[in-house]
Amino acid sequence: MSVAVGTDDLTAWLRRFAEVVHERRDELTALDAAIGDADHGSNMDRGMAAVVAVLDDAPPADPAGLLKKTGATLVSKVGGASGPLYGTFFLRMAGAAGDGDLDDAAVARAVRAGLEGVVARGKAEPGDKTMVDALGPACDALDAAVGAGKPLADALAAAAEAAVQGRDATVPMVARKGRASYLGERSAGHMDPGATSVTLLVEAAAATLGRP
Amino acid sequence: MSVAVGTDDLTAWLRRFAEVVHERRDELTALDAAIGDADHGSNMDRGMAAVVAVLDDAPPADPAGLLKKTGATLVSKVGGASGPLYGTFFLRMAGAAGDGDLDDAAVARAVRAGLEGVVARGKAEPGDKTMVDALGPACDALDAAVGAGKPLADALAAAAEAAVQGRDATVPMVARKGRASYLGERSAGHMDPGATSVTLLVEAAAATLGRP
Amino acid sequence: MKKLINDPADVVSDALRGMALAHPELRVDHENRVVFRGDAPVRGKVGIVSGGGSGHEPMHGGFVGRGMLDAACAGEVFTSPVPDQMQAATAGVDGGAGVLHIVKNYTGDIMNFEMAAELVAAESGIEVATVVVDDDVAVTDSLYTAGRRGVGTTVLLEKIVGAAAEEGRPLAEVADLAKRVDDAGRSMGMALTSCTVPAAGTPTFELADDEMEIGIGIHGEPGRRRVKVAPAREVAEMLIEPILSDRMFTDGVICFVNGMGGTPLIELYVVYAEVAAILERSGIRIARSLVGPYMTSLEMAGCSVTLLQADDELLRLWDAPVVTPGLRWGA
Amino acid sequence: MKKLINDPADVVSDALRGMALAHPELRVDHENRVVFRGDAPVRGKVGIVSGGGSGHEPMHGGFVGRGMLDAACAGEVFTSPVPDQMQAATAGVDGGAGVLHIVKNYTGDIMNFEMAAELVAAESGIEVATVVVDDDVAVTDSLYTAGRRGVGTTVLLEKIVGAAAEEGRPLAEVADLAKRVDDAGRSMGMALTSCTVPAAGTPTFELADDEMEIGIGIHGEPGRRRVKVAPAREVAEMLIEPILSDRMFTDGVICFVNGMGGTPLIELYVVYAEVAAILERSGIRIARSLVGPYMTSLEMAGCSVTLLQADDELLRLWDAPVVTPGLRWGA
Ligand SMILES: Nc1ncnc2c1ncn2[C@@H]1O[C@H](COP(=O)(O)OP(=O)(O)O)[C@@H](O)[C@H]1O
Ligand SMILES: Nc1ncnc2c1ncn2[C@@H]1O[C@H](COP(=O)(O)OP(=O)(O)O)[C@@H](O)[C@H]1O
Ligand SMILES: [Mg+2]
Ligand SMILES: [Mg+2]
Ligand SMILES: [Mg+2]
Ligand SMILES: [Mg+2]
Repeated sequence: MSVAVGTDDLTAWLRRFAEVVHERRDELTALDAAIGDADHGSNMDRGMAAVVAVLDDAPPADPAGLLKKTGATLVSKVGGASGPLYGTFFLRMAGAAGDGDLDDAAVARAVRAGLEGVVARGKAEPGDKTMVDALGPACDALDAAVGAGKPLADALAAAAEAAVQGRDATVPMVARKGRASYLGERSAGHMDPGATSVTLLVEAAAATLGRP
Repeated sequence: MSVAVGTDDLTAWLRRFAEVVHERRDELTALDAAIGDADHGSNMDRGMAAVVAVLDDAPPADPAGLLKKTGATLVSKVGGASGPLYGTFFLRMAGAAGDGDLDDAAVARAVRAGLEGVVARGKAEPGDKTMVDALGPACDALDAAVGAGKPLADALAAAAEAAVQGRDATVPMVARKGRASYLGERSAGHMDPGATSVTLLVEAAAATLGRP
Repeated sequence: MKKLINDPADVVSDALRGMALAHPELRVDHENRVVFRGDAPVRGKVGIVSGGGSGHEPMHGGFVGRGMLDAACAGEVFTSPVPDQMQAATAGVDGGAGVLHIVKNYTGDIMNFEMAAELVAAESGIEVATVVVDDDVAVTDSLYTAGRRGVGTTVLLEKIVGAAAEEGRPLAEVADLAKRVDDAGRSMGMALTSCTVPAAGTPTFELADDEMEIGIGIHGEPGRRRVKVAPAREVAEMLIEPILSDRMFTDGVICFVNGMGGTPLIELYVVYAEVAAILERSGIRIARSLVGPYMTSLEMAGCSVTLLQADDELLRLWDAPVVTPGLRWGA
Repeated sequence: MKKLINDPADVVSDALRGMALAHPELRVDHENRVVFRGDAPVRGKVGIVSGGGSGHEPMHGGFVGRGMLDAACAGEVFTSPVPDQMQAATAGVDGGAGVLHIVKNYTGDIMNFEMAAELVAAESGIEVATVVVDDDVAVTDSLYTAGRRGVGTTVLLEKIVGAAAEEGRPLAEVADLAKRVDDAGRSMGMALTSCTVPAAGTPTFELADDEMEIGIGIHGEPGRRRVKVAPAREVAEMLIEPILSDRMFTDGVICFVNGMGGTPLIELYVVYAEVAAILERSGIRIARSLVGPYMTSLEMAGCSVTLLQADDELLRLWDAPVVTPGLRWGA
């Protein structure tokens, strides 16, 4: 029995993600300081604050519109690597969302499209120590669970679990994409900031979507 | 009974001063850091090292020539406030030294001429928190003791004693000349670097001149 | 954090206000954070657009003006600008001859400029070419990574390519020249201290009093290795050696000693003297030089060295008049 | 101490070597540590000589060239040069029309330039005039003290007076103009950090992480008071207020925001925006501006603000061509 995901659900998800990003902003920035340029927390916080402003002031009425506006806002407000990547994620989700509310399979399809957008844009492969290392496993887990007929809430919980594992697996990796790659071997031993923030995104989904 | 001061004596004095300045270079610089620009120790050390090089390589044969060369070397090598002031001190001593060795009265006259040169060049008055506050009292004590017929060694000891007191008296003063004057009231509570180095000069004289 | 700023969130817009006031010959679009030549678009001239994160001043806004850039997009500190900015810049400088985007090789810059170019292509008829600058020999060049960072060569490239555009050359030629300059330039940098990103509030990395980072970029990112501090003579060796190992340099180079923001000019001249001595020993003649803080990393103390293999054409373009806040000569 | 230098004792000569190599259009007398215009002496032109301690780069050596200084004498770091240097400089720039000495009001500089002038008078027929710059409102002006320090106005004065000399004006006029510029200029500075004199090896003063010094000079000397760090907006107020209380400024000033060496340009623009806002509120129009690290105090972080009351003549001279490593326009 599938619970349809509508604008209110997506709004709750995005607000929740914005809150968590704001709370953990310094932590994300500190992770980026270790192997990057110390701005991932402020980048994501600035972007999600802008998304929340849209939700407050002029929320699009349908899921696809909401996802599209979210993506466009992130592209316009974040910059850096995370802006185009997160922006593309939501824009591609929007493109795959179709009209009206999303059933479980549609959610999984949209997330998969988002991931493909991130990969197309950033050309990262698994193991490159990027957000793909958390988002990829999350997406696989979501597909598997939804395909097995699990309720969306459970499927997203599995996805969040997979994201956490994928994020943790970035620690020993030597970065091959993004700013951390300039460090070479010195990038090993640190958790990737983008994998960390994207895990927060999946966890926020698990906490807000698919609950009747 | 007056012991004549000759080139060897003056050489010993200058070498001794150079040694002490080198040893206490950091201390002089630290005093200057508190109320000036942290270079008095290196200025004096650079200058006296150049004087010692002259003494090593091409020492003038007579006292007046030696004093003149010392003054000219300091003027050419030190810069800042201390270069012209110390340089003028020795140049004026040279001018007052006459020909040949100096008897006690001639020593006192030469030092007085040196002091007057410093005052003419720097226009500092007693109480302005400068080297004059140590050199002035030293000169007065020297004159008095020599006038009273004391042996030069004792007279210079008295001069050194007066220099120490004059130097210590600069601590509470508010600077009215030199770089420390820019600090206004904040200059009080610190010993003047130039008064400190000039005290070392007088002490070096007491340790080297007038000893048979 | 000790900085002459107001709210850390306003640093970029406050600085752009200051730039606009100090340089009335430029036009600043505060909404899009784009610095334009006052007379942009110049009809018939290829428009040169650059941009990147802020915190590298005078780069890029300070290089806008006759003979160099037509527009520069200012991102947040150390964060690539967003596609809207490049779109606005591109539209604002197009004089009918197309626009060259100068992009430093950072994932963020690449992707944002790429999206902007896609948008421009979709929404206007403006022809856009792109050059990616990737000259940092501290970073291993590999197909399987993000490749080399764009650093010091960017400044030289913007000057040279700007001069070519000013001569009225067509976009394809200007773009080819840009690639040629990128190919001819190599850089290597080091830091004595970290910098502090205003929004972060604490130094990006910590360095002991007797340590320095070799192989840093311009974003406060840690370098390739940490070593004991050494005299300028040895630092110059550490920077030049990997440059000379990476590319053949022959007679006549442009030698650029760049300050990272917190290092005063007196030290940059000391480094330049050592660099020049090494090049002299290596039989490489310096045809032109540039010494100063042109591509900074906030208040980081340190320097970088860039060598650009020149030829008569590049030198002629280097010497051509340039009138910008950051580089100015010949007019 | 972290600096890009070799032996601290060699900083000045090493930097002069670098300058000479980077600026072949200048002639550096390494023995006397004098930077000359390549074409000095210029026949019939008043020679303009300045100088002072090193550690303030680009001042003064970086201001040598057409339209500004004919020669600059470099002392040890923060130590006035010695009379021999000014003598050599004076002899080297005399084109028969006499020489102006530009001296900042520090006891050491005053005395050394004075001795040099005495020696020149005694040993040659060169006519020498002297202007003393004393524009620092942080210091109380009194007959019974050493008076005010010479700071930011020096840069503006050297530019303006250099332009007048370039026009072929006679020594007396050039000297009068110099005094007029000094009268018209006022400055005030602040520091976020101390600097470290290379030969001393430790910071001249210590400042807590939340403190700044207001009313500093350019030699790392402590300022007039220590206060809590504040936003750029308030810092600008603290610097401008004493300037405006000290002199009437009316329509049309040259506004100079100077960096102390360790403060990057992005922050100087932030300060400039605030300074400009205050002047706007005070009804004082900025006719020209200069923003950058032109008179530094080694690697000190901080800034100073200088206002110079301009008029048509001063503006014309300010705008006149200048070709030096540090300031360059119009040619
Ligand atoms: N090519 C890429 N593909 C996927 N993710 C990437 C790529 N490059 C960087 N990232 C992600 O972006 C994160 C950094 O984002 P952020 O700090 O906001 O941007 P920037 O690196 O431009 O400063 C990295 O931790 C990484 O997860
Ligand atoms: N006008 C003056 N008359 C006498 N002594 C002075 C005068 N000005 C400065 N001094 C002395 O010079 C000392 C500083 O010398 P130094 O640090 O070498 O030069 P500078 O002040 O140029 O850095 C002061 O401590 C003071 O004793
Ligand atoms: Mg980052
Ligand atoms: Mg001193
Ligand atoms: Mg970034
Ligand atoms: Mg000094």
